[in-house]
Amino acid sequence: MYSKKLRVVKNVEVIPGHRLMGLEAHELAMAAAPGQFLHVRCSETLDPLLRRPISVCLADRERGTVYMLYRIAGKGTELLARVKKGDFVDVLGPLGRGYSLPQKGDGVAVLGGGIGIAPLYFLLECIKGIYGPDTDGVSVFLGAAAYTAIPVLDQVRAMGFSVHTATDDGSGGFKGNVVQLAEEVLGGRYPDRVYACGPLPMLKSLGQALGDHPAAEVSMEEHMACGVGACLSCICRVRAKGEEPEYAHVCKDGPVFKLRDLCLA
Amino acid sequence: MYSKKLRVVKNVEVIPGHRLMGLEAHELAMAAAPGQFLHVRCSETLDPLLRRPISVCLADRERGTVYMLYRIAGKGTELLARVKKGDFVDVLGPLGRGYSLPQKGDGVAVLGGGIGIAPLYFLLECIKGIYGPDTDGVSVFLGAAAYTAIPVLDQVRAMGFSVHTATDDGSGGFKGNVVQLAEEVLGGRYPDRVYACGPLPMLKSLGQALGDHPAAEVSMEEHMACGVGACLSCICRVRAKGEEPEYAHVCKDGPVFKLRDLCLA
Amino acid sequence: MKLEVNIGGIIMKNPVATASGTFGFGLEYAGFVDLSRLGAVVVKGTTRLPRPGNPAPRICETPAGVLNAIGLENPGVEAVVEKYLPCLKDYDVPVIINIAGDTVEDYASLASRLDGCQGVAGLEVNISCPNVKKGGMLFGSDPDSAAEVIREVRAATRLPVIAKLSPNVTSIAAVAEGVARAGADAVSLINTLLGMSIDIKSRRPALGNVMGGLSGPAVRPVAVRAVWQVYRAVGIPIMGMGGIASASDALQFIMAGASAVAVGTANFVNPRATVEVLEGIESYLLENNIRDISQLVGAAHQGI
Amino acid sequence: MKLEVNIGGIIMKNPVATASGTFGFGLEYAGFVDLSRLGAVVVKGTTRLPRPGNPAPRICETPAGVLNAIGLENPGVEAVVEKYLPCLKDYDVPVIINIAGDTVEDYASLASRLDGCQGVAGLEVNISCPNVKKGGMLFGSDPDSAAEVIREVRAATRLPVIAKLSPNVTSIAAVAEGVARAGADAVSLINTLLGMSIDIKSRRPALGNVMGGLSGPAVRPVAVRAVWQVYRAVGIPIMGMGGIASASDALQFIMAGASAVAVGTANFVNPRATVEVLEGIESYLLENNIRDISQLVGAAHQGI
Ligand SMILES: Cc1cc2nc3c(=O)[nH]c(=O)nc-3n(C[C@H](O)[C@H](O)[C@H](O)COP(=O)(O)OP(=O)(O)OC[C@H]3O[C@@H](n4cnc5c(N)ncnc54)[C@H](O)[C@@H]3O)c2cc1C
Ligand SMILES: Cc1cc2nc3c(=O)[nH]c(=O)nc-3n(C[C@H](O)[C@H](O)[C@H](O)COP(=O)(O)OP(=O)(O)OC[C@H]3O[C@@H](n4cnc5c(N)ncnc54)[C@H](O)[C@@H]3O)c2cc1C
Ligand SMILES: Cc1cc2nc3c(=O)[nH]c(=O)nc-3n(C[C@H](O)[C@H](O)[C@H](O)COP(=O)(O)O)c2cc1C
Ligand SMILES: Cc1cc2nc3c(=O)[nH]c(=O)nc-3n(C[C@H](O)[C@H](O)[C@H](O)COP(=O)(O)O)c2cc1C
Ligand code: FES
Ligand code: FES
Repeated sequence: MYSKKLRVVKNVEVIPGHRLMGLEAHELAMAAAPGQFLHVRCSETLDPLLRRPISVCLADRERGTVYMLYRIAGKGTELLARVKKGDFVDVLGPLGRGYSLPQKGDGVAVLGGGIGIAPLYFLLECIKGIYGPDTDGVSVFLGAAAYTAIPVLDQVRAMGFSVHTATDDGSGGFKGNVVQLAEEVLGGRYPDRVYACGPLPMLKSLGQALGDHPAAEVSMEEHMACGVGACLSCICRVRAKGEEPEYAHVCKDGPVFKLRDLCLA
Repeated sequence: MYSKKLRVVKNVEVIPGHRLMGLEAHELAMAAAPGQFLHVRCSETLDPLLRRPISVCLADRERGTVYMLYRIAGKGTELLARVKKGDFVDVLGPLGRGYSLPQKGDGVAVLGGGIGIAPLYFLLECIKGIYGPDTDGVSVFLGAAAYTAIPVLDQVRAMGFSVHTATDDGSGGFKGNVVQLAEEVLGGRYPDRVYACGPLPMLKSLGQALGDHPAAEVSMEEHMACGVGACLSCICRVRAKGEEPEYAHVCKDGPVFKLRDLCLA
Repeated sequence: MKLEVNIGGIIMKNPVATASGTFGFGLEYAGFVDLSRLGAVVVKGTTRLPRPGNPAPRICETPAGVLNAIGLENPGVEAVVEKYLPCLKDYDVPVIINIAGDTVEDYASLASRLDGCQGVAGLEVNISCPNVKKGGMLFGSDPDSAAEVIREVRAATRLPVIAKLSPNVTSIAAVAEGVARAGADAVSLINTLLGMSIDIKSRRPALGNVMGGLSGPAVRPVAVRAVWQVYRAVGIPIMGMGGIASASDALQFIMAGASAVAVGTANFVNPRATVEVLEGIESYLLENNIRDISQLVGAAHQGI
Repeated sequence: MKLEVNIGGIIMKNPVATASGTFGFGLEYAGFVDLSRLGAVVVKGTTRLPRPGNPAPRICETPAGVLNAIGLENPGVEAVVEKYLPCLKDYDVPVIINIAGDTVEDYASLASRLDGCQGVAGLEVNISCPNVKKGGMLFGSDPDSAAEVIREVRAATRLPVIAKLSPNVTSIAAVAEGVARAGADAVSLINTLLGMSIDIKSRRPALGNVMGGLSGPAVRPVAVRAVWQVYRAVGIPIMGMGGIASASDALQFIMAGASAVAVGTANFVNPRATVEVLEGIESYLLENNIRDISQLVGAAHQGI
C-alpha cells in the first residue's frame, strides 16, 4: 500500500462517457488483487478535495501497468478525463479486500451491471489464469441500459468467456436486468461461486435470488474520505445479532463482502 | 468589456519564471488600451476562486491576438503556466483606465521594474506608432535583480528605443535601481511625460524624485476581487483634503494614476 | 411556470437577487447582466454619512472563499438617494437598500429617510457586518439587541423590512425568532463568517482590519444549515445566501427553506452568475415538471 | 532548533499532532507515517460504551471541505484501553484520548477510567461534537456548561486536560475563559462547523443525520480567527486545527497563538500530510533563523 504520483500511459474513451486509464506502476501491478481499489486525486488543487475510489480494472504485471475503467460521473471523474498521457496522477493503493478466487473447476457466475464490470474484468483475467483454456463452467452476465453502453464487452468476449448480455431497452441480448438474465440462463441453479458488482438495486435483487448462498461475493460502494479505515465514513450495514445496527466499513472490510453478510434492505 | 473563454494561441517561457500567453481575441484586441488589464480565471474549479489581474502586454489588432506577460508568483499563475496551446482561458476585460498617450514630439521617460514592463510594452508599441522612426526623445529604463531577469528586453530594444538597464547585482548596465538610473541618465531633468510600472518601493522613490510632476503616470497593484468597481476591495490612498483618508479603486479609477494624486507613504 | 416570489411584501419576478456589497449599486455589472432580469438588486451597505471604509488590504483569497474587510465604504444615504437610485430607475427591478449604523438611532433615521423614497422596494437591515467597530454584528449577536434594531426600523418606515442575520452566533434560530417578533417581514441569511488569515512572510494579519468576513462556496454548508434551522423556527420568508455559484447551489437553499436567494461572491468569479443561476433554476423546474417554484421551498424538510 | 512544546503538561517533541477522528487509532496510517515522528497522536472520540454511530451517508464533499456525521462510532473505552493502547506502545509518541459523553457523569467516569492508564498522555475533552443528539456540542455551546464538564473531568483525573472547543458559538473566547477557570490545562480548537448539504436530486439532506460538521481548508479562516481570539483571552496553551494542509497553514495558526497544531481532514487527501507539515515548519525555522518554535507562537499579535 503506497501513495505515489504515477505516470499516465493511456487515457482513452472506450464507450461514450467511459474511459480507460493506464498508469505506470510496477509495485502496484504486483500487489493489486481483483476487487481492490485505488484512491485517486483528480486535481492538485483543493477542489475537488477528496480522492475518488476507482477499482483496479487490470494489473499487467509484466509491463508494470495498472488500468482503471471509469465512468464520468461528476466533477472528479471529469477532471480525470482531461488528464493527458505523460501527466501524473496521485494514487493511493491498492486498498481494501478483494474477491476470493475460485479453484480451477469451480462453477462460476459473474454478474456485472454497467460500470460494475470494472473490478470483474480483473477477476475474469485471474480466473482465466487459473482455469486455462477450459472456461466452460464460467458464465458471465453483463448488463447496461443499452447494448452500446456495456463497457469493454468485446474485450471480455475476447478472453474466451461465454458472455450473456442484458439491456434495459432490449437493444442487445436479453431485455431486462442481469439478475433476471442469470436467473433465466441458469434456471435458478447458481454455481458454487457467484461474483457481482453493480448498482445497489441489482445487488438487492441478486440477494433475493440467491437467498443464503454461502460464497456469493459482491463489491459495495459508499462515499469515502480516507479509504484506509481511519475516518469511519464508508459504512454499510451488516447482519447484526442484537437490536443495534451493525456496520462494516467498505474501504477496509470491503469493498467485497459476502452477500449474505450484508443487510441491503 | 466582456467575459469570454478565449483560445490560447501561445504560452511560452520568455525568461525563467516568466511566460508570455497569446489569446485569440479580435474584439479585445481592438478595444484594449495600454495600461488596461484583463481579469483571468486560472482554474475552472473553485480553487483558486478569484480571477487574477494581468495587464495587456500587447494587442495585435491585425491578427486579433492579445498577449499577457506574466510572472509565476503563486497558485494562480502556476496553473496559468500549465495551460496548453488550444486550451481556453476565461477572461474579463479590458478593464480599468490606462496610460494617456503622449503627443508626437513630447519628451518621454518610461521606467519599468521587473514584471512592470508588461503594460509598458504595449505603451511603447503605441508610442512607436505615434512617433514613427524618430523616437530619440523617448528614454526607456528597465531594471531587475539581474540582467537575465529583465523580461522581453531584446524585444523592447528591437522596437528601436534606446534602452538603459539597471540591475541590483550589477550584472548588466547600471548597478542599482531604475529610478537611480533614470536620475543619473536624465540628470534630474525629467521630460514632459513619465510613465512607470513596478514594485511599490520603486514607485515611492520615483514619487520622491519627481515631486509634483504634473503628468507622471504610474500603474498600481492591489488585491482584487471583482475587477469592475463593485466590491470596493482594491483601494489605494489618494491625497485627501480633510483628515479622513480618501481612497481610489485601482480596478476602476486606475490601475494607472497620476503619481502626484497618490498617497504612497 | 411561476417564478414570482413575495419576500415580506417585495414582489420579485423570480427568486434570484444580488447579495449586498458584491454588486455595487448594480450599475457596475449592467454591462454583463440585464438588471431587469433579476428578482431584486440589493445594493451596498449604506450608512447615514459617507464612510471611507477600512485600510488596505481589504480582501484575501482563502480556499474556495474570500475574506473581506471593506468596512462599509459607501457614499452615505443622501448620495445613494440622489445619485444611484435615479440611475436604477431605468431598470424594471425592485431595489433593496442595505442599511447599517453604529447605533439604533442610525438605523431608525436611515429607515425614515428612505421611507417613501421613489425607487426603494424595501430595506435589508444589516445587523451582521463583521467589519465595523461599532454596531454591525454586535447588534446581530444577540436576539434582544437584534430585535431592538428591527423594532425601531419597523416603527420608522412603511417599507418591507428584511433583517440580515449573522451566522456568528450560537443559535441563529433564536435571533430569527427575535427579529420576527419585532416585526421583520423577512430575514436574509447569512452574512459573512468571522475569519482571518495571516501572511506568514510578514507575520501580520493579511487584512488591514485584522479580522474579516468569509464568503464564497466555502461557507455554503454553513449557510444551508442556517436556512434549514431558521425555516423550522419562524414563518416569515427567507432570502438565502452564502456561496451560491450555480443553480444547484441555489436549489439547495430553496429546498432548505429559502423563498429567494442572493448571489454574492460568485459575481466576482463570473459576472453573469446571477442570470446563470436563474436560467438553471428554470431548467430544473421544467425538467422536473414543477409549475411553481414555491412547491420547492422547504421541500427537503418533508418527513423530517 | 527547538521544536518541543508543552501542551498543558503533555510534552510533544514537535508541535504537529493528528486531529481526533481523522487518524483512527493511529494504526491505519502507520504504513504511511512513522508515528514516532509525530508530536502527538489524538485518537478517535471515545465513549463509555461502544457506539455504532450514525446511519449512512456519513460524509459529503463540499467546496474545499468535507461534511461528516460519523456520530462518534467507537468501540468504547474498554476496547480502546485493551486493544488499541497496547499497539500504540510500540511508538515513541504521546497518545491523547478524545473523550465524549451524553452526560457530565459520562465524562467524569471516562476521565477516572483513563486516569493512570499506561500509555495515556492526556485527555482531550470533546464538548463540541455536532453529530450526536445528546451531550457533545450542547456542552460546548455555553461557557457555564462547558466549565462544568471540565471541572468534573479535572476532579476525576490527574492527566493533563485539554478542552476541545466548538466554533458554533457567539464567543469562543468566553467559552475558553470558562474552561480555563474550570481547570483546563489547554484548549484545542476548532471542532467542526455545523453545516449541511442537500441532494437536489432526491431533495433530501445529503447526510443520514441531516446536519454534519464541516472541516477542511474551507474552514481555516474561521479556525485561525478562533485561535487569535482565544490567545488574547486566556493564558493556557492552544492546540490549533481546522483546515491545515500545509506548513504555511500550520504557521498561520502558530503565529495566531497556537503552541501546537493538529492535522485532520488533510490526512484523507494526503496520508503523509502530518509529516510534510512538520518538515515544512522545520524548513521555515531554518530559513528564517528561528531557534525555538515558541518564538513564533502568537507572533502576529505584536503591536496589535
Ligand atoms: C470501492 C469503489 C470502487 C469503485 N470503482 C469504480 C470504478 O472502477 N469505475 C468507476 O467509474 N467508478 C467506480 N466507483 C465509483 C466512483 O468512486 C464514483 O463514480 C466517483 O467517486 C464519482 O466522483 P465524481 O467526482 O466524478 O462525482 P461527484 O458526484 O461529483 O462526486 C461527489 C462525491 O461523491 C462521491 N461519490 C459519487 N458517486 C459515488 C459512488 N458511486 N461511490 C462512492 N462515492 C461516490 C465522490 O467520491 C465524491 O466525494 C467506485 C466506488 C467505490 C466505493
Ligand atoms: C492591475 C494589475 C495588473 C497586473 N499585471 C500583471 C502582469 O501583467 N503580469 C504579472 O505577472 N502580474 C501582474 N499583476 C500581478 C498579478 O495579478 C499577481 O502576480 C497575481 O495575481 C498573483 O496570483 P497568484 O495566484 O499567482 O499568486 P498568489 O500569491 O497565490 O495569489 C493570492 C492572491 O493574492 C493576489 N495577489 C498576489 N499578488 C498580487 C499582486 N501583486 N497584485 C494584485 N494581487 C495580487 C492574487 O490575485 C490572489 O487573489 C498585476 C496586478 C494588477 C493589480
Ligand atoms: C466584498 C463584500 C462586501 C460585502 N458587503 C456587505 C454589505 O455592505 N452589507 C451586507 O449586509 N453584506 C455584505 N456582504 C455580505 C454578502 O452580502 C453576503 O451576505 C455574503 O457574502 C455571503 O454570500 P456569498 O458567499 O454569496 O458572497 C459583503 C460580502 C462581500 C464579499
Ligand atoms: C471524519 C471526522 C471525524 C471526526 N471525529 C472527531 C471526534 O471523534 N472527536 C473530535 O473531537 N473531533 C472530531 N473531528 C473533528 C476534528 O478533530 C477537527 O477538529 C476538525 O475536523 C477540524 O480540523 P480539520 O479541518 O483539519 O479536519 C472529526 C472530523 C472529521 C472530519
Ligand atoms: S473511507 Fe475512511 S473509513 Fe472508509
Ligand atoms: S476589485 Fe472590486 S472594486 Fe476593484
